[in-house]
Amino acid sequence: MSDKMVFLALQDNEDARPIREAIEADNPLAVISQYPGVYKIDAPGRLVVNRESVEERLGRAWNPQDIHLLLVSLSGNIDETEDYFALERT
Amino acid sequence: MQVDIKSLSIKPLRNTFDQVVRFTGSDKSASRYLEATIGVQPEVNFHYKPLWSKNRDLYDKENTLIVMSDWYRLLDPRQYYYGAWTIARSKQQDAAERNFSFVEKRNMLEAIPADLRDKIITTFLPLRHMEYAANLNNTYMSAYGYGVSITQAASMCAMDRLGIAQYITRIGLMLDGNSGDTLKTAKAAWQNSPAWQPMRELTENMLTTEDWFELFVAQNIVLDGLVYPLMYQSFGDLTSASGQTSFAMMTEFMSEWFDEHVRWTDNIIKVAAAESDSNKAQLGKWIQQWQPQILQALQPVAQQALGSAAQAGLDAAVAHLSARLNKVGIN
Amino acid sequence: MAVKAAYENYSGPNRDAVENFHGNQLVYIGWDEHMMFACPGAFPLPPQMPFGALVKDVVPGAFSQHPDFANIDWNKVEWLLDGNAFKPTLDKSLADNGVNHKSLIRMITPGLNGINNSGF
Amino acid sequence: MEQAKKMNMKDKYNAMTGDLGWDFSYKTEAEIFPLSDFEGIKIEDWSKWQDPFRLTMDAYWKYQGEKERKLYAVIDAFAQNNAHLGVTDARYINALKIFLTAVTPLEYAAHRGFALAGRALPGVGAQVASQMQSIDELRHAQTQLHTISQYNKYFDGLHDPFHMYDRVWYLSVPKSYFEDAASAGPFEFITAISFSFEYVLTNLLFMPFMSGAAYNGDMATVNFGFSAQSDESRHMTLGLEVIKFMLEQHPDNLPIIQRWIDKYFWRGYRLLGIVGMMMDYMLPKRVMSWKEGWEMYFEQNGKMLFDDLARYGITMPKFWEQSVEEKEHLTHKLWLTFYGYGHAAAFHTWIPEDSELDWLSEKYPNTFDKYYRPRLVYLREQEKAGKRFYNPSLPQLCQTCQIPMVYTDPKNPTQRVYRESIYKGDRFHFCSDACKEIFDHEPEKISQAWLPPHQIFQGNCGGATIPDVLKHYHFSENDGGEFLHSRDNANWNLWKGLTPDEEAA
Repeated sequence: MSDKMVFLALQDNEDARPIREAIEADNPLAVISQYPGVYKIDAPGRLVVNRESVEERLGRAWNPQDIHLLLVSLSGNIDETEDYFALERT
Repeated sequence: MQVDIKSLSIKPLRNTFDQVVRFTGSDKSASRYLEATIGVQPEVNFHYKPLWSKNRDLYDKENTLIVMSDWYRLLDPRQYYYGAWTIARSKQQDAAERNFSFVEKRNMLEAIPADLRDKIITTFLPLRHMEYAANLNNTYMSAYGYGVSITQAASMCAMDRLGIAQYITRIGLMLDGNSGDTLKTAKAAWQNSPAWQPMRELTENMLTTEDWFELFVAQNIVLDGLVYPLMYQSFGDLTSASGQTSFAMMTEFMSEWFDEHVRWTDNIIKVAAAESDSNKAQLGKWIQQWQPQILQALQPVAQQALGSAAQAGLDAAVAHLSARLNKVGIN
Repeated sequence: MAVKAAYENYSGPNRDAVENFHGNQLVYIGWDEHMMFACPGAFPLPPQMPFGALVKDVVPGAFSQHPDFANIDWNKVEWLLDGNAFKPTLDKSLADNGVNHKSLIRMITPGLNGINNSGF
Repeated sequence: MEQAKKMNMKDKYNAMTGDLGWDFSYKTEAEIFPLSDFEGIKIEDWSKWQDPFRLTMDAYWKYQGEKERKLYAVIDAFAQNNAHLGVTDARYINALKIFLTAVTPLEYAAHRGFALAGRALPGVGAQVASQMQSIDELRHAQTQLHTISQYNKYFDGLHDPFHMYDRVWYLSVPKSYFEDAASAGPFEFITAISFSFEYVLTNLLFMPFMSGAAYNGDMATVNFGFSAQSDESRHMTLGLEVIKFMLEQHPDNLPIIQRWIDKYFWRGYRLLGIVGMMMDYMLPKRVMSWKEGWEMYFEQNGKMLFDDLARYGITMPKFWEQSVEEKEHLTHKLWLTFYGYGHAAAFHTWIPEDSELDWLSEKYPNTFDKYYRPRLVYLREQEKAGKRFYNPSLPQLCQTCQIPMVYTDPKNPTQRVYRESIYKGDRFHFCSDACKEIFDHEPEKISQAWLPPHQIFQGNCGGATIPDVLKHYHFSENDGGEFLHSRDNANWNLWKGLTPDEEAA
């Protein structure tokens, strides 16, 4: 496991809830810190947001590009497909 | 929020920003458009001479021969600031999306006869390259122009042109089932076919035009003013006449866009021409310089697109442009 | 190393040339260990001004708010000119004292090191 | 018609961008993109450009339209509800004054700078990314204006931001920083702004500041801040892509890029000191200290980024250690500087309350009680005695960063750092080795700086007296000075039904 960290910061609102839950489920090593209005998710090596996992929680279709509506900041190299949005640092 | 508001005592100290007051002459509450636009660009006290221009400042009125006492007067009648623009476009893209998926779900493109399909590929799809050049040209106006009124609108226009190039690309991808073959054929036509070479030469020349206002006239007034009526009107009519509504549906965005584009561009030259006789003469000179060249370069394209109706199509386009120019007092 | 520009011989205006100051030159004056004055002050002064006039007429306007100022023993003040120790001749001009355009004069007052010796 | 197959995102995006270009033959590439090679950056193959985000315009409009609708709904609600009264207290507004006069014009400058880059760079992918950033930056300038418009109606110091930006002494810090980048070539500009500023530094501008706005009840600012940040994430990835792309294209590019990174890291850091001052001194409720922010976003995260780039030979920006050494002094020094020049600023300054001094002691255990608390307490007593301190002289500025020469040696915090260079017979002064090195590398350029105190003395700023100059700046008598005696404070107390005693309670 990489000791290099990536992070994703998302707005803290209702739209972000299923994404946050999907991230928690799919990235067991992720650590979530809460700040006013925003939460920051740090993870070693890779952090992924899977379309399927979000859709399961959202109950409808979700496009990984929809994350643009909630992004506050990030760090890492982006790997983006139709099925997931990931940050990597290896 | 628990606030004990002494509401009677809460009077505004002022209603808008001073730069807007200086422009409108009154401290009335101002529109979002004006607050977003007026006086926002730096004007004086530039620290360093640009490495990219020997004679000009970072923002420089002398980047064009046109002279305005107040560049902010080149207002956009659509009153587009970023939010208004992007919300308008998001609605239009929503409609376009529905049109594209309507055409796709009903396999409407399969019904297009082979000869028309070929025409779309070799005479319509190459427009994506021209739109890309229009994107660069408007970006140039945004970069070297003066005053937010016109430069922000040029910036939005640049992005609109990219969007249009992408819609045209999508039409190609729908025609070829995402193989990209139509785009290759169209690009080869643009790059090599005799019918497109005069236009490609003109496009490349235009990309080296230095005066940004001249470029505005050449691209946004004359070239667009002839190409859109020719390709979206006359060629569009031709596709509809053959019973195909899909082309009109997939180009609805562009047709609507052009009507709006005309409103913006015509106001710009109207205000610039009304400013002084020398502006008016300069605008006229540029139009006289560009219009014949553009018309000539369009001839073989019109021929290919419209066949025997080519001259009528070109005449109609010229009439459309002339009527606009007459209306704003430039002829 | 020369700046690389899109054209030959890049150069720009010399905005702070001494000619632009209407017969004055710029002089910066700072007081060490007195950070109440966060940085040295800038002053346009005639090069012919005697150094003594600078001490008498300019320095108090800049620093007299500080309680240490009244206690300065002007005979003990140590001066730095452009980073070097220097003994000004009070009746000679700034120019003759070697104070040039954009020179920095620093004043050190031994024994006076700010409020409660804090350097402030 | 063939059966439609699925096209992968990358190919599809290439058809939508890169493939729009063609091989020029009537004009040369050098004629169409004349600014692409003078900086010495060698690009062999633009098709190797990797788009960091693959947003086509239709998707862009869709997302941005949705964001704008939400944003303006909040701005409308904010105005309708007099929500400017919901902030923690009127001192907070002063952070917005700095934001509107120093940051909003930079957003606009970025808009134009990226238009230049979006026309100058020969690769379509890089053009499109730059152009998208250009129009995003216009968005940021305008949403900030629209949000702060409401505050402008009720508070001083916000009424003429762009006139001030072009003239006011401390605003030459952001202005010159940005103009340095924008007057350079397209590769330097994009390295400066997309990478050094956006990627390495702006987390510090937006994360703690916007969280701070939320914490201080300013929902409108939070709203534009976070909404802008969603664009910023795209911009940051553009910055990283540009750097990697240039480094992969040719080994000769490395030393050029490293120097730009060094230069703009330092200039950006100097500029961000003002944000640090806002975090530590201007937010009535504080989220994190400058020091904590610098540790989290630069020392940890920034370091990881540079570790990533080590494979290309890139190292941490030169003089980064200096920024770490200064972190416990920086904001205190700047606040005391602005406090002293408060009569010539368009925002108010004040001495923090005791509880705030305690917070600063806790956050800066090595320096605050030792150096800075006594100064603040002394100044507070002076103010109470009717002797509010103002520095009567115009400040000596650093030629490069244009901040007054206030920085001290961290090892000897009562000793200022003085550096100088002689160029063409004239003397130039610097606050640090880094600022001197930037100058020494391109003295032809940095020597041109329009330094406001010097311009005042040359007679270019309305007159010789401070009132003349403030008039030239369009400052009203209510814009600057001590907060306690300000119209903002008086109005706030009136609106909120607070007497000064209640407020203190």
